[in-house]
Amino acid sequence: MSITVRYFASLRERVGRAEDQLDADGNDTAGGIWARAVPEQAMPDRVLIAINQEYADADHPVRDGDEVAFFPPVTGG
Amino acid sequence: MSITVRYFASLRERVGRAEDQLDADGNDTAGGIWARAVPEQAMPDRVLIAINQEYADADHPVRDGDEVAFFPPVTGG
Amino acid sequence: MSVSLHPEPFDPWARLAAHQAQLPAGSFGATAVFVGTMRDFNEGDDVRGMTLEHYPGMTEKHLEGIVAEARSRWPLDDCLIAHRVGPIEPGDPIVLTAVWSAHRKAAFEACRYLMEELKHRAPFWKRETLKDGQVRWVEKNTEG
Amino acid sequence: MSVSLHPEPFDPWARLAAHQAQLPAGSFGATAVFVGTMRDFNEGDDVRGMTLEHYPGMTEKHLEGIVAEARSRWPLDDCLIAHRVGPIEPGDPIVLTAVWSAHRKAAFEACRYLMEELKHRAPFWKRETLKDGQVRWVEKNTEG
Repeated sequence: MSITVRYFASLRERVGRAEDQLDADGNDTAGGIWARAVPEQAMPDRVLIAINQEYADADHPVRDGDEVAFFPPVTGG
Repeated sequence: MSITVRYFASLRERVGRAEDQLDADGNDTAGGIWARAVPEQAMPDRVLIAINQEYADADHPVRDGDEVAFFPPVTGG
Repeated sequence: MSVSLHPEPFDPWARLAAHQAQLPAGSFGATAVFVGTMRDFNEGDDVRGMTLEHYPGMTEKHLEGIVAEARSRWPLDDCLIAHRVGPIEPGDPIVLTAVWSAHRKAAFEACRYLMEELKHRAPFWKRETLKDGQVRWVEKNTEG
Repeated sequence: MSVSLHPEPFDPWARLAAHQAQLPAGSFGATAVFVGTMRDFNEGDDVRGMTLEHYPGMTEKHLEGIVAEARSRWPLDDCLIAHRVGPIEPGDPIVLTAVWSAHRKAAFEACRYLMEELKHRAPFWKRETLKDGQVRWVEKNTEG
Protein backbone atom coordinates (compact mmCIF):
# COMPACT_ATOMS: atom_id res chain seq x y z
CA MET A 1 0.00 0.00 0.00
CA SER A 2 0.97 3.61 -0.18
CA ILE A 3 -0.53 7.09 0.00
CA THR A 4 -1.87 8.66 -3.20
CA VAL A 5 -1.37 12.42 -3.44
CA ARG A 6 -3.38 14.34 -6.04
CA TYR A 7 -3.20 17.93 -7.28
CA PHE A 8 -5.91 19.79 -9.18
CA ALA A 9 -6.32 22.86 -11.39
CA SER A 10 -3.78 25.70 -10.95
CA LEU A 11 -2.11 23.78 -8.12
CA ARG A 12 -1.49 20.82 -10.44
CA GLU A 13 0.19 23.17 -12.90
CA ARG A 14 2.22 24.80 -10.12
CA VAL A 15 3.40 21.45 -8.73
CA GLY A 16 4.06 20.24 -12.27
CA ARG A 17 2.33 16.86 -11.90
CA ALA A 18 -1.13 15.45 -11.18
CA GLU A 19 -0.23 12.71 -8.73
CA ASP A 20 2.41 11.30 -6.39
CA GLN A 21 2.68 7.99 -4.56
CA LEU A 22 4.31 8.13 -1.11
CA ASP A 23 5.11 5.42 1.40
CA ALA A 24 3.26 5.92 4.68
CA ASP A 25 5.53 6.78 7.60
CA GLY A 26 2.95 5.82 10.25
CA ASN A 27 2.71 9.32 11.66
CA ASP A 28 1.54 11.42 8.72
CA THR A 29 -0.76 14.44 8.59
CA ALA A 30 -2.13 16.10 5.43
CA GLY A 31 0.31 19.01 5.93
CA GLY A 32 3.18 16.58 6.48
CA ILE A 33 2.28 14.78 3.25
CA TRP A 34 2.58 18.07 1.33
CA ALA A 35 5.98 18.77 2.92
CA ARG A 36 7.25 15.32 1.90
CA ALA A 37 5.67 15.32 -1.61
CA VAL A 38 6.45 18.92 -2.61
CA PRO A 39 9.50 19.83 -0.48
CA GLU A 40 10.57 22.58 -2.88
CA GLN A 41 7.33 24.62 -2.35
CA ALA A 42 5.54 25.79 0.80
CA MET A 43 1.87 24.70 0.98
CA PRO A 44 -0.21 27.65 -0.30
CA ASP A 45 -2.21 29.56 2.31
CA ARG A 46 -5.58 29.16 0.64
CA VAL A 47 -5.17 25.50 -0.34
CA LEU A 48 -8.08 23.12 0.19
CA ILE A 49 -7.37 19.57 1.35
CA ALA A 50 -9.44 16.42 0.96
CA ILE A 51 -8.65 13.05 2.48
CA ASN A 52 -10.46 10.17 0.79
CA GLN A 53 -12.64 12.76 -0.98
CA GLU A 54 -13.81 14.50 2.22
CA TYR A 55 -12.59 17.96 3.23
CA ALA A 56 -9.99 17.88 6.02
CA ASP A 57 -7.58 20.22 7.83
CA ALA A 58 -3.80 20.21 7.41
CA ASP A 59 -3.31 18.53 10.80
CA HIS A 60 -5.68 15.65 10.00
CA PRO A 61 -3.93 12.24 10.26
CA VAL A 62 -3.28 10.31 7.04
CA ARG A 63 -3.12 6.50 7.00
CA ASP A 64 -1.64 3.98 4.61
CA GLY A 65 -3.94 3.60 1.57
CA ASP A 66 -5.47 7.07 1.92
CA GLU A 67 -5.92 9.45 -1.00
CA VAL A 68 -4.90 13.02 -0.16
CA ALA A 69 -5.85 15.83 -2.56
CA PHE A 70 -4.69 19.44 -2.66
CA PHE A 71 -6.49 22.07 -4.70
CA PRO A 72 -7.17 25.82 -4.96
CA PRO A 73 -10.46 27.52 -3.95
CA VAL A 74 -13.30 26.13 -6.03
CA THR A 75 -14.95 28.15 -8.80
CA GLY A 76 -17.80 25.99 -10.12
CA GLY A 77 -21.42 26.82 -10.80
CA MET B 1 -71.53 59.02 -17.81
CA SER B 2 -71.90 57.01 -14.65
CA ILE B 3 -69.87 54.99 -12.16
CA THR B 4 -69.34 51.29 -12.87
CA VAL B 5 -69.25 49.11 -9.74
CA ARG B 6 -67.84 45.59 -10.04
CA TYR B 7 -67.78 42.65 -7.66
CA PHE B 8 -65.51 39.60 -7.92
CA ALA B 9 -65.28 36.04 -6.61
CA SER B 10 -67.05 35.25 -3.30
CA LEU B 11 -68.11 38.89 -2.99
CA ARG B 12 -69.87 38.73 -6.35
CA GLU B 13 -71.81 35.70 -5.12
CA ARG B 14 -72.61 37.41 -1.83
CA VAL B 15 -73.85 40.58 -3.50
CA GLY B 16 -75.74 38.49 -6.04
CA ARG B 17 -74.56 40.34 -9.15
CA ALA B 18 -71.32 41.14 -10.99
CA GLU B 19 -71.88 44.82 -11.75
CA ASP B 20 -73.89 47.95 -10.96
CA GLN B 21 -74.13 51.33 -12.69
CA LEU B 22 -74.60 54.33 -10.39
CA ASP B 23 -75.02 58.00 -11.12
CA ALA B 24 -72.22 60.10 -9.69
CA ASP B 25 -73.31 62.39 -6.84
CA GLY B 26 -70.26 64.66 -7.12
CA ASN B 27 -69.01 63.82 -3.64
CA ASP B 28 -68.46 60.07 -3.71
CA THR B 29 -65.84 57.93 -1.99
CA ALA B 30 -65.26 54.21 -2.61
CA GLY B 31 -66.89 53.39 0.73
CA GLY B 32 -69.81 55.64 -0.13
CA ILE B 33 -70.26 53.85 -3.44
CA TRP B 34 -70.60 50.55 -1.60
CA ALA B 35 -73.18 52.02 0.77
CA ARG B 36 -75.24 53.30 -2.14
CA ALA B 37 -74.83 50.18 -4.34
CA VAL B 38 -75.27 47.51 -1.66
CA PRO B 39 -77.34 49.23 1.05
CA GLU B 40 -78.59 45.94 2.45
CA GLN B 41 -75.07 44.70 3.40
CA ALA B 42 -72.25 46.34 5.36
CA MET B 43 -68.95 46.49 3.45
CA PRO B 44 -66.88 43.44 4.62
CA ASP B 45 -63.88 44.19 6.86
CA ARG B 46 -61.29 42.51 4.67
CA VAL B 47 -62.60 43.80 1.34
CA LEU B 48 -60.09 45.06 -1.24
CA ILE B 49 -60.99 48.08 -3.36
CA ALA B 50 -59.67 49.15 -6.76
CA ILE B 51 -60.53 52.40 -8.53
CA ASN B 52 -59.82 52.31 -12.27
CA GLN B 53 -57.89 49.08 -11.67
CA GLU B 54 -55.52 50.52 -9.03
CA TYR B 55 -55.77 49.64 -5.34
CA ALA B 56 -57.38 52.39 -3.24
CA ASP B 57 -58.71 52.97 0.28
CA ALA B 58 -62.39 53.28 1.22
CA ASP B 59 -62.10 57.04 1.64
CA HIS B 60 -60.60 57.59 -1.82
CA PRO B 61 -62.73 59.97 -3.94
CA VAL B 62 -64.66 58.52 -6.90
CA ARG B 63 -65.43 60.61 -9.98
CA ASP B 64 -67.96 60.28 -12.77
CA GLY B 65 -66.78 57.65 -15.27
CA ASP B 66 -64.66 55.76 -12.73
CA GLU B 67 -64.73 51.98 -12.35
CA VAL B 68 -64.85 50.88 -8.70
CA ALA B 69 -64.21 47.21 -7.88
CA PHE B 70 -64.73 45.33 -4.61
CA PHE B 71 -63.24 41.91 -4.03
CA PRO B 72 -62.05 39.52 -1.29
CA PRO B 73 -58.38 38.87 -0.41
CA VAL B 74 -56.57 37.45 -3.42
CA THR B 75 -55.52 33.79 -3.62
CA GLY B 76 -53.62 33.42 -6.91
CA GLY B 77 -50.28 31.78 -7.64
CA MET C 1 -40.41 41.36 -20.53
CA SER C 2 -43.50 39.20 -20.84
CA VAL C 3 -46.69 38.90 -18.80
CA SER C 4 -49.32 36.46 -20.02
CA LEU C 5 -52.56 34.87 -18.85
CA HIS C 6 -53.37 31.36 -20.10
CA PRO C 7 -56.92 30.03 -20.32
CA GLU C 8 -55.41 26.71 -21.49
CA PRO C 9 -52.69 24.56 -19.86
CA PHE C 10 -49.16 25.74 -20.59
CA ASP C 11 -45.80 23.97 -20.35
CA PRO C 12 -43.50 26.10 -18.18
CA TRP C 13 -40.31 24.49 -19.48
CA ALA C 14 -41.27 25.00 -23.12
CA ARG C 15 -42.30 28.58 -22.29
CA LEU C 16 -38.89 29.22 -20.67
CA ALA C 17 -36.99 27.68 -23.58
CA ALA C 18 -38.91 29.81 -26.10
CA HIS C 19 -38.51 33.00 -24.11
CA GLN C 20 -34.81 32.50 -23.44
CA ALA C 21 -34.14 31.80 -27.13
CA GLN C 22 -34.99 35.48 -27.76
CA LEU C 23 -32.34 36.76 -25.32
CA PRO C 24 -28.78 37.41 -26.56
CA ALA C 25 -26.72 34.27 -25.74
CA GLY C 26 -23.81 34.92 -23.41
CA SER C 27 -25.38 38.08 -21.94
CA PHE C 28 -26.93 36.67 -18.76
CA GLY C 29 -25.34 34.41 -16.16
CA ALA C 30 -28.17 33.60 -13.77
CA THR C 31 -31.75 32.45 -14.29
CA ALA C 32 -34.08 31.91 -11.34
CA VAL C 33 -37.46 30.28 -11.89
CA PHE C 34 -40.50 29.44 -9.81
CA VAL C 35 -43.39 27.22 -10.88
CA GLY C 36 -46.52 26.83 -8.78
CA THR C 37 -48.44 23.65 -9.57
CA MET C 38 -51.94 22.62 -8.54
CA ARG C 39 -51.89 19.93 -5.87
CA ASP C 40 -54.57 17.29 -5.41
CA PHE C 41 -55.01 18.21 -1.75
CA ASN C 42 -55.45 21.44 0.22
CA GLU C 43 -56.08 22.05 3.92
CA GLY C 44 -56.53 18.32 4.48
CA ASP C 45 -59.07 17.71 1.72
CA ASP C 46 -58.79 15.91 -1.61
CA VAL C 47 -59.28 18.43 -4.40
CA ARG C 48 -60.64 17.40 -7.79
CA GLY C 49 -60.34 20.67 -9.68
CA MET C 50 -60.17 24.42 -9.41
CA THR C 51 -61.33 27.54 -11.22
CA LEU C 52 -59.20 30.65 -11.22
CA GLU C 53 -61.14 33.89 -11.52
CA HIS C 54 -59.32 37.12 -12.32
CA TYR C 55 -60.06 40.78 -13.04
CA PRO C 56 -59.42 41.19 -16.79
CA GLY C 57 -57.37 44.31 -17.37
CA MET C 58 -56.38 44.97 -13.77
CA THR C 59 -54.67 41.59 -13.40
CA GLU C 60 -52.37 42.13 -16.40
CA LYS C 61 -51.71 45.74 -15.38
CA HIS C 62 -50.89 44.70 -11.83
CA LEU C 63 -48.49 41.96 -12.97
CA GLU C 64 -46.74 44.42 -15.30
CA GLY C 65 -46.43 46.79 -12.34
CA ILE C 66 -44.80 44.07 -10.22
CA VAL C 67 -42.29 43.37 -13.00
CA ALA C 68 -41.49 47.09 -13.37
CA GLU C 69 -40.95 47.37 -9.62
CA ALA C 70 -38.60 44.34 -9.62
CA ARG C 71 -36.61 45.85 -12.50
CA SER C 72 -36.21 49.10 -10.56
CA ARG C 73 -34.93 47.23 -7.48
CA TRP C 74 -32.49 44.75 -9.08
CA PRO C 75 -30.30 44.82 -12.20
CA LEU C 76 -32.25 42.38 -14.39
CA ASP C 77 -31.90 41.40 -18.03
CA ASP C 78 -35.44 40.12 -18.33
CA CYS C 79 -38.53 38.89 -16.46
CA LEU C 80 -41.37 36.54 -17.33
CA ILE C 81 -44.69 35.91 -15.60
CA ALA C 82 -47.25 33.41 -16.92
CA HIS C 83 -50.43 32.60 -15.00
CA ARG C 84 -53.32 30.25 -15.67
CA VAL C 85 -56.94 31.41 -15.49
CA GLY C 86 -60.17 29.42 -15.77
CA PRO C 87 -60.61 25.70 -15.01
CA ILE C 88 -57.49 23.91 -13.74
CA GLU C 89 -56.76 20.26 -12.90
CA PRO C 90 -54.37 18.80 -10.31
CA GLY C 91 -50.87 18.62 -11.73
CA ASP C 92 -51.42 21.66 -13.97
CA PRO C 93 -48.93 24.52 -13.62
CA ILE C 94 -50.71 27.59 -12.21
CA VAL C 95 -47.96 30.20 -12.26
CA LEU C 96 -44.47 30.66 -13.69
CA THR C 97 -42.12 33.48 -12.70
CA ALA C 98 -38.62 33.74 -14.17
CA VAL C 99 -35.82 36.27 -13.94
CA TRP C 100 -32.61 36.61 -15.95
CA SER C 101 -29.70 38.57 -14.47
CA ALA C 102 -25.91 38.80 -14.45
CA HIS C 103 -25.73 37.50 -10.87
CA ARG C 104 -27.53 34.86 -8.90
CA LYS C 105 -28.33 37.01 -5.86
CA ALA C 106 -30.39 39.44 -7.94
CA ALA C 107 -32.03 36.57 -9.83
CA PHE C 108 -33.06 34.67 -6.68
CA GLU C 109 -34.26 37.76 -4.83
CA ALA C 110 -36.21 39.22 -7.74
CA CYS C 111 -37.86 35.88 -8.60
CA ARG C 112 -39.00 35.47 -5.01
CA TYR C 113 -40.18 39.08 -4.91
CA LEU C 114 -42.32 38.53 -8.03
CA MET C 115 -43.97 35.50 -6.43
CA GLU C 116 -44.61 37.16 -3.05
CA GLU C 117 -46.08 40.29 -4.64
CA LEU C 118 -48.19 38.20 -7.00
CA LYS C 119 -49.50 36.04 -4.14
CA HIS C 120 -50.38 38.99 -1.93
CA ARG C 121 -51.72 41.57 -4.37
CA ALA C 122 -52.48 40.25 -7.86
CA PRO C 123 -56.25 39.92 -8.41
CA PHE C 124 -56.79 36.16 -8.75
CA TRP C 125 -59.25 34.04 -6.78
CA LYS C 126 -59.33 30.26 -6.48
CA ARG C 127 -62.52 28.23 -6.21
CA GLU C 128 -61.94 24.55 -5.47
CA THR C 129 -64.11 21.54 -6.23
CA LEU C 130 -63.54 18.84 -3.63
CA LYS C 131 -63.69 15.11 -4.29
CA ASP C 132 -67.25 14.89 -2.95
CA GLY C 133 -68.38 17.63 -5.37
CA GLN C 134 -68.49 20.40 -2.75
CA VAL C 135 -67.35 23.78 -4.12
CA ARG C 136 -65.56 26.36 -1.94
CA TRP C 137 -63.68 29.61 -2.39
CA VAL C 138 -60.13 29.39 -1.13
CA GLU C 139 -60.02 31.94 1.68
CA LYS C 140 -56.38 31.85 2.61
CA ASN C 141 -53.43 31.66 0.33
CA THR C 142 -50.81 28.92 0.73
CA GLU C 143 -48.16 30.05 3.16
CA GLY C 144 -44.88 31.45 1.85
CA MET D 1 -33.00 12.67 -6.33
CA SER D 2 -30.57 13.11 -9.18
CA VAL D 3 -27.01 14.43 -9.39
CA SER D 4 -25.33 14.33 -12.78
CA LEU D 5 -22.19 15.64 -14.50
CA HIS D 6 -22.41 16.41 -18.20
CA PRO D 7 -19.35 16.39 -20.50
CA GLU D 8 -21.68 17.51 -23.32
CA PRO D 9 -24.10 20.48 -23.46
CA PHE D 10 -27.44 19.82 -21.76
CA ASP D 11 -30.80 21.54 -22.09
CA PRO D 12 -31.94 22.53 -18.58
CA TRP D 13 -35.61 22.89 -19.57
CA ALA D 14 -35.72 19.46 -21.22
CA ARG D 15 -33.92 17.99 -18.20
CA LEU D 16 -36.50 19.53 -15.85
CA ALA D 17 -39.42 18.33 -17.96
CA ALA D 18 -38.04 14.77 -18.05
CA HIS D 19 -37.28 14.70 -14.33
CA GLN D 20 -40.63 16.15 -13.29
CA ALA D 21 -42.49 13.62 -15.46
CA GLN D 22 -41.28 10.95 -13.03
CA LEU D 23 -42.80 12.65 -9.99
CA PRO D 24 -46.40 11.89 -8.97
CA ALA D 25 -48.62 14.63 -10.51
CA GLY D 26 -50.53 16.64 -7.92
CA SER D 27 -48.07 15.84 -5.12
CA PHE D 28 -45.91 18.97 -5.20
CA GLY D 29 -47.00 22.60 -5.29
CA ALA D 30 -43.74 24.52 -5.62
CA THR D 31 -40.73 24.15 -7.91
CA ALA D 32 -37.73 26.48 -7.60
CA VAL D 33 -35.00 26.37 -10.23
CA PHE D 34 -31.68 28.04 -10.83
CA VAL D 35 -29.65 27.88 -14.03
CA GLY D 36 -26.13 29.30 -14.29
CA THR D 37 -25.10 30.09 -17.85
CA MET D 38 -21.67 30.92 -19.25
CA ARG D 39 -21.37 34.59 -20.12
CA ASP D 40 -19.13 35.96 -22.87
CA PHE D 41 -17.45 38.38 -20.45
CA ASN D 42 -15.89 38.12 -16.98
CA GLU D 43 -14.08 40.70 -14.85
CA GLY D 44 -14.09 43.14 -17.75
CA ASP D 45 -12.66 40.80 -20.39
CA ASP D 46 -14.22 39.13 -23.40
CA VAL D 47 -14.22 35.38 -22.87
CA ARG D 48 -14.14 32.94 -25.79
CA GLY D 49 -14.45 29.66 -23.95
CA MET D 50 -13.91 27.83 -20.70
CA THR D 51 -12.87 24.44 -19.40
CA LEU D 52 -14.36 23.07 -16.20
CA GLU D 53 -12.08 20.71 -14.30
CA HIS D 54 -13.48 18.58 -11.49
CA TYR D 55 -12.42 15.84 -9.08
CA PRO D 56 -14.08 12.68 -10.40
CA GLY D 57 -15.63 10.80 -7.53
CA MET D 58 -15.36 13.55 -4.92
CA THR D 59 -17.43 16.01 -6.97
CA GLU D 60 -20.41 13.65 -7.31
CA LYS D 61 -20.10 12.59 -3.65
CA HIS D 62 -19.99 16.19 -2.51
CA LEU D 63 -23.05 17.19 -4.58
CA GLU D 64 -24.98 14.22 -3.18
CA GLY D 65 -23.97 15.38 0.31
CA ILE D 66 -25.32 18.88 -0.38
CA VAL D 67 -28.63 17.42 -1.56
CA ALA D 68 -28.87 15.18 1.53
CA GLU D 69 -28.19 18.19 3.76
CA ALA D 70 -30.91 20.25 2.01
CA ARG D 71 -33.40 17.41 2.43
CA SER D 72 -32.64 17.25 6.15
CA ARG D 73 -33.23 21.01 6.53
CA TRP D 74 -36.40 21.49 4.45
CA PRO D 75 -39.39 19.25 3.67
CA LEU D 76 -38.65 18.50 0.00
CA ASP D 77 -40.25 16.14 -2.49
CA ASP D 78 -37.23 15.99 -4.76
CA CYS D 79 -33.96 17.69 -5.78
CA LEU D 80 -31.96 17.80 -8.98
CA ILE D 81 -28.42 19.02 -9.66
CA ALA D 82 -26.83 18.90 -13.13
CA HIS D 83 -23.38 20.39 -13.82
CA ARG D 84 -21.27 20.66 -16.95
CA VAL D 85 -17.64 19.56 -17.00
CA GLY D 86 -15.02 19.89 -19.73
CA PRO D 87 -14.99 22.48 -22.53
CA ILE D 88 -17.83 25.02 -22.44
CA GLU D 89 -18.86 27.85 -24.77
CA PRO D 90 -20.55 31.17 -23.98
CA GLY D 91 -24.31 30.70 -23.75
CA ASP D 92 -23.96 27.09 -22.54
CA PRO D 93 -25.73 26.22 -19.28
CA ILE D 94 -23.13 25.38 -16.61
CA VAL D 95 -25.28 24.36 -13.68
CA LEU D 96 -28.91 23.52 -12.94
CA THR D 97 -30.36 23.16 -9.45
CA ALA D 98 -34.03 22.40 -8.88
CA VAL D 99 -36.17 21.65 -5.86
CA TRP D 100 -39.74 20.35 -5.60
CA SER D 101 -41.70 20.94 -2.39
CA ALA D 102 -45.21 21.47 -1.03
CA HIS D 103 -44.52 25.15 -0.29
CA ARG D 104 -42.65 27.93 -2.02
CA LYS D 105 -40.63 29.09 0.99
CA ALA D 106 -38.92 25.69 1.32
CA ALA D 107 -38.42 25.46 -2.45
CA PHE D 108 -36.83 28.92 -2.76
CA GLU D 109 -34.63 28.52 0.30
CA ALA D 110 -33.44 25.02 -0.53
CA CYS D 111 -32.70 25.89 -4.17
CA ARG D 112 -30.60 28.85 -3.09
CA TYR D 113 -28.87 26.74 -0.46
CA LEU D 114 -27.90 24.14 -3.08
CA MET D 115 -26.37 26.86 -5.27
CA GLU D 116 -24.47 28.59 -2.45
CA GLU D 117 -23.04 25.31 -1.13
CA LEU D 118 -22.13 24.20 -4.64
CA LYS D 119 -20.40 27.51 -5.39
CA HIS D 120 -18.40 27.52 -2.16
CA ARG D 121 -17.47 23.87 -1.66
CA ALA D 122 -18.02 21.63 -4.68
CA PRO D 123 -14.70 20.74 -6.37
CA PHE D 124 -14.93 22.46 -9.76
CA TRP D 125 -12.38 24.82 -11.28
CA LYS D 126 -12.83 27.13 -14.24
CA ARG D 127 -10.10 27.94 -16.74
CA GLU D 128 -11.02 30.69 -19.21
CA THR D 129 -9.71 31.36 -22.69
CA LEU D 130 -9.91 35.09 -23.45
CA LYS D 131 -10.60 36.58 -26.86
CA ASP D 132 -6.88 37.20 -27.47
CA GLY D 133 -6.10 33.53 -26.77
CA GLN D 134 -4.73 34.09 -23.26
CA VAL D 135 -5.66 31.31 -20.80
CA ARG D 136 -6.26 31.95 -17.10
CA TRP D 137 -7.61 30.11 -14.09
CA VAL D 138 -10.61 31.85 -12.57
CA GLU D 139 -9.40 32.74 -9.06
CA LYS D 140 -12.57 34.17 -7.56
CA ASN D 141 -16.07 32.91 -7.93
CA THR D 142 -18.86 35.17 -9.20
CA GLU D 143 -20.45 36.94 -6.27
CA GLY D 144 -23.69 35.65 -4.79
